[in-house]
Amino acid sequence: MSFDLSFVVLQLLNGLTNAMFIFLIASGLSIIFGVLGVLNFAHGSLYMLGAYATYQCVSLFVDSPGQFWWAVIAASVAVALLGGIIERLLLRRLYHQEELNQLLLTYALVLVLGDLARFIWGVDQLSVSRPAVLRGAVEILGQYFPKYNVFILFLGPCVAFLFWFFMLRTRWGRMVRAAALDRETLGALGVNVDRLFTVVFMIGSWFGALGGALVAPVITIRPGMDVEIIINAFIVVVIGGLGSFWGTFLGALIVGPVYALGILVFPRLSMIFIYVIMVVVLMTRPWGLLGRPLQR
Amino acid sequence: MRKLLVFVITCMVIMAFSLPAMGAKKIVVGFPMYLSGGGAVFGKPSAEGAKMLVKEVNDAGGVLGRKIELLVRDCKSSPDEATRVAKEMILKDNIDFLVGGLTSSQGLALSDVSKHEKIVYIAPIPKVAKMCEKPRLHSYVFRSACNSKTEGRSAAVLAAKHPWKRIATVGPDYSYGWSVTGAFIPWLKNIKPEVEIVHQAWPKLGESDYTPFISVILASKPDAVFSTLWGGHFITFAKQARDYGFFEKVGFVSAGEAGCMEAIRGAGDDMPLGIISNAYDTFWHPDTAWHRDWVGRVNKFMGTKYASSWAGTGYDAMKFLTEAIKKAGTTDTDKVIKALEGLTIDCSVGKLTMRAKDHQAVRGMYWGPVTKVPEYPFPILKPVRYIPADELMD
Amino acid sequence: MILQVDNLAKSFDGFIAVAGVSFQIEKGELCSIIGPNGAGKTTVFNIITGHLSMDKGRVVFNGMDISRLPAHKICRLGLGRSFQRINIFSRLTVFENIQAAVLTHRGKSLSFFTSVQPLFQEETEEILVSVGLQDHRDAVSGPLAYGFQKQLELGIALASNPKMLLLDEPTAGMSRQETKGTIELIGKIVREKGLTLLFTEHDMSVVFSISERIMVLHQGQLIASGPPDEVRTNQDVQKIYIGESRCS
Amino acid sequence: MSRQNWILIAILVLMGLIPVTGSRYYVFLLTDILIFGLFALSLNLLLGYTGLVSFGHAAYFGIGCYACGLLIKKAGLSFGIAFAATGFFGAAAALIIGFFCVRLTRIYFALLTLAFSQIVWAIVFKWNSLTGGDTGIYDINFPKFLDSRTKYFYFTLAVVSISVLILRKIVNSPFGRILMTIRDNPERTEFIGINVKLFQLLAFIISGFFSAISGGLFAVFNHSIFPDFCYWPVSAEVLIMTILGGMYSFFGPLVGAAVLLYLRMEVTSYTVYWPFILGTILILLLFFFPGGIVGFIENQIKRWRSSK
Repeated sequence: MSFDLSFVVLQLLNGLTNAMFIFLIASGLSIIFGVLGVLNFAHGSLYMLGAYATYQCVSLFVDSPGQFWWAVIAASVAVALLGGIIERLLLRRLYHQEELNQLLLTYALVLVLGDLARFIWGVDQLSVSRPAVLRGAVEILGQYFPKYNVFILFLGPCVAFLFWFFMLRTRWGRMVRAAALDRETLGALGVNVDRLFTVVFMIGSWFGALGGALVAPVITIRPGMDVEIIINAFIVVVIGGLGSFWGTFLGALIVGPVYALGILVFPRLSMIFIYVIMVVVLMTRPWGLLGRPLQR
Repeated sequence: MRKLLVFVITCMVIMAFSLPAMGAKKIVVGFPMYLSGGGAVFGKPSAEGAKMLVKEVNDAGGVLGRKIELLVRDCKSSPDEATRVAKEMILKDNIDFLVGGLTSSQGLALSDVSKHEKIVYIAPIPKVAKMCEKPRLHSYVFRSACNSKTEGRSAAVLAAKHPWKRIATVGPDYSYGWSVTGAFIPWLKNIKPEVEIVHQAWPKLGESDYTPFISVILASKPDAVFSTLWGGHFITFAKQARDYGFFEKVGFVSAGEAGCMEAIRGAGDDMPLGIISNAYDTFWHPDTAWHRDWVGRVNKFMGTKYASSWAGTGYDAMKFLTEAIKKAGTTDTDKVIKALEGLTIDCSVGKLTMRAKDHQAVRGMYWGPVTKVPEYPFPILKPVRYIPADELMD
Repeated sequence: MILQVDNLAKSFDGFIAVAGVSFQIEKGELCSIIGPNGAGKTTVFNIITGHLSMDKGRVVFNGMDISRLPAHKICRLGLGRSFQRINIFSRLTVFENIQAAVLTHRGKSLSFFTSVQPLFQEETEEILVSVGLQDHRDAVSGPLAYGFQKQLELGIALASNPKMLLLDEPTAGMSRQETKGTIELIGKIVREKGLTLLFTEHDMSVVFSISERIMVLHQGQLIASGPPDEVRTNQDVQKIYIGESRCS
Repeated sequence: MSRQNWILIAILVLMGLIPVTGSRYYVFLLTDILIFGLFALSLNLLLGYTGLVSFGHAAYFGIGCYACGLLIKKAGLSFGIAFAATGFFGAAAALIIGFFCVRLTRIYFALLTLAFSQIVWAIVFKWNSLTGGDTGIYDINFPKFLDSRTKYFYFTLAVVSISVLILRKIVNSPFGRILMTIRDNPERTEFIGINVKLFQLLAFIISGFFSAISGGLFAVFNHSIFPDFCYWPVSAEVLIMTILGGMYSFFGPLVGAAVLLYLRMEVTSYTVYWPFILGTILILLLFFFPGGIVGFIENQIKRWRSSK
């Protein structure tokens, strides 16, 4: 098969679209790790719940204009609230314990939330339709490219910049950044660290759920999608640097296209490439491409 | 260290209490099935079908005067889970027969278990042909499902009727995908030697992002694509492919029951119309008395409006088993095996015969293009026809 | 001469922690390094013991260049150290803490199938007695009182039978009374075993009572070195300390 | 001989008598427990004794499975030779992977072990011609001299007992003691003259060796092997076994494996919501019984003794 330019460009765009999905999901993981120091296995579950909740909301808002958009907002906010509850009731009690216990708690949540979703929504595959404006495709270099993907390609960077702006310019953002740098000082400065942590966990959950909500129209919603995504999210976060927001963006930009273009060259090895990148990054720069080395 | 002793004693006491009750007169059938995860949409109705048969048989007084007890267990998507669950049921629940499994890998795994445990196993859904071929074939394994060979060949027969020359394939990268595609290609080339396979895409089973594969397939400029993506995997693929103009650009023949009611309804608005696909059962066809009766019974048992196209898989496998026990007049494994060989039953697709030589039911499938119709709120296969397997088996 | 440090330099992300420090210590000497917080004392210790790599410079211990050696090799050459923060094996008993160090020193750490229990009982007991922990032999060290833990640290350092001890704030966090006792203990052990001692300390009365020589570190540089009386009257030193106390 | 050893021998004899009850189920369950118990114990050499959280131990179990399975099925070796070689494959893999992993600490160590195990899984999953991909390797029969489940149970009991004996020797040796100092304080251990990374690597190799042994036992016990045995949820499961039993007591992981496997066997008969129950157990464990089952019992006994 000959690879002409327009095709490679299309494939790159496919990879980038996927990158933006993974970025949305993984950024939440990264923010939570950066501030709370918890590697959240349950992030995949929040993503899955985001997708399920979107399905639920779409069927609730049926026939209202812009139902999809309202559903996305409602679903992601609902899951963010759930995240807040989880942080308050469970995670909070383990901050002073070993990392292993936090890791295991979030894994326990994977098991519990996965079964809850199965209990509520059953095992059928559920489907959410794309909003009418984003159906169909645009033509790029003579190839069709879905409008919805174009939308995601724009949305990803927009969300990234908005969040960055929020971090840079608002009081909350400054506190979050300070908390990522030095927890103790922040407490000494009179910031309510407990509340800050809850809010950060909610923001992280919101990102995960938003990823799930936005991906709902292009996949089938089903049990098991939580476990499928989480390792990919880990990979992206590790490559970019645990806790580094722009690192996550960069990590996604690497993983998405590498996978998409890898399929062209070594169709069956594409998956292995991604793990190898993760291993190489961890071996040479464990703190990731854009992360900072952990201070003792 | 006294605690260890305490622990051991406690364990023994608990174990003693949970000893399975011995000497039950029931005939116990183990039914491991894919009930959580992407394949559950097929696994659940299949298990319901099995339950339905058990109810019918038990209401009529059971077999040989004994009631049948069906143990349905979730074995998720993986063959190792199926192996584990099946062994547990054999050893702990003392099941007499084993029916179940959904994916082809699970079928092979359960077949292996049945061989080692010397227990009759009937595969209701797993299709991989080599399960009933040498060297894998052994006396304990039977299949009431159709197999990957007949499925691939049926697709080839249908594909050959179209003026397609350049064919691409896409299928999950595991035994089912390989074996159906492996049956499709030579059969099609046999009918139409000028056909050229331009690309083969093998996404992993459960892939969530098919877009890179979709573009590669399109770039190979095929006239048509043959797919073995099943269940939710097909739906995901279809959703993502649609906006690339995929289904307008190329013809599409899909094995893997993309045309079953469950898959079509699961895909919702994203179901591509006009693609040729298959299903185990179609509640609107054939419109004959016995089929109407069958559909009515399924709807009544499952409380549904549109009868599942998968209930038949579990039902038929169980029917083979119960009829064989009746014929053998005993539950003795060797005698039931003898009874199963060459047995013909009345079931969801009319008459079905279990071949003696390879323990494979001669089962065809319903095929047709996915078409929107005014009668139902979702598309169906129309015109649909049953492609019998008789001539495609060997 | 047992330790020679030449022109040691180290910076972190552009912040210069140590800027060309050189000194020598004779065998059997009791020396201390003092200086305000952030002067680079701990960094110097960490570099000498191989815990940190240096940007520039050279460290010679007992006639051997140890500049690039990893920490565990330096330790085996006979340079023991303690830490400012408590640094013990908190899930093990006091006895086990010290025994681990003893058996490492005796080259037994890589035996897989002998029982560890009966090994080096006497040697370990001896050290327990010398640091005054014989009554807490079988207590788990994590929950022990702070003062005992500090003593244990000293014991671990002694268990490797070092030629020279580097103690980083051995009395940090102790009361006046405890401090006095600890310092007397250290002095006694060092003299009995004929060790060389280099330590840092915040309590000036301790420093001046025990040290034979005092070095003053300020902003990564050595600004004075000499016997206590000489250092006490040094103009620069006074400026630093008085200046500092004025600020705080 | 100490009282503890007498009790252990008594338990061993009791286990040896299980087949006499004639229950195929208990023989099966106990074999399963012994195999996973050994797997959990070997993980705990890293977790509870060296303080290294390996989140990719499924790799060594899986390598054991596939080494044993492939040597028998593809290379046509006899069971004895294949099984004997199994452990060395695990140890070799652990040597290579561990060499890189011990350079990292804490969460990064966990992530790197996870990444490596995913590579092992991906290779096993994708190398169809050798491993059969998703379909796995089938029909690994009991060897001639162990041609029944009961005989294989005794073989497993013997192998696991010997392995446990060796592991127990190791943790009670000077080497084991040094591992504990590394667990408590790697920095300080460096300053008593220990090459910490070397010791961590040795622990990693020993752990990989015994994990592979348990994998080899499992391959033949199960008659078939699948790529999922190298997949990360298996790593999580064996971690849960270890924590459930208690990572700070030698036999804790074995107890954890027994309880988890037995519960799973019972619970899955009644409900499909086993993950929910396991998750709940894990949460309760983390909040109320941080020392695991054995840790909890030990504490109770201590309290009971001191109150007397």
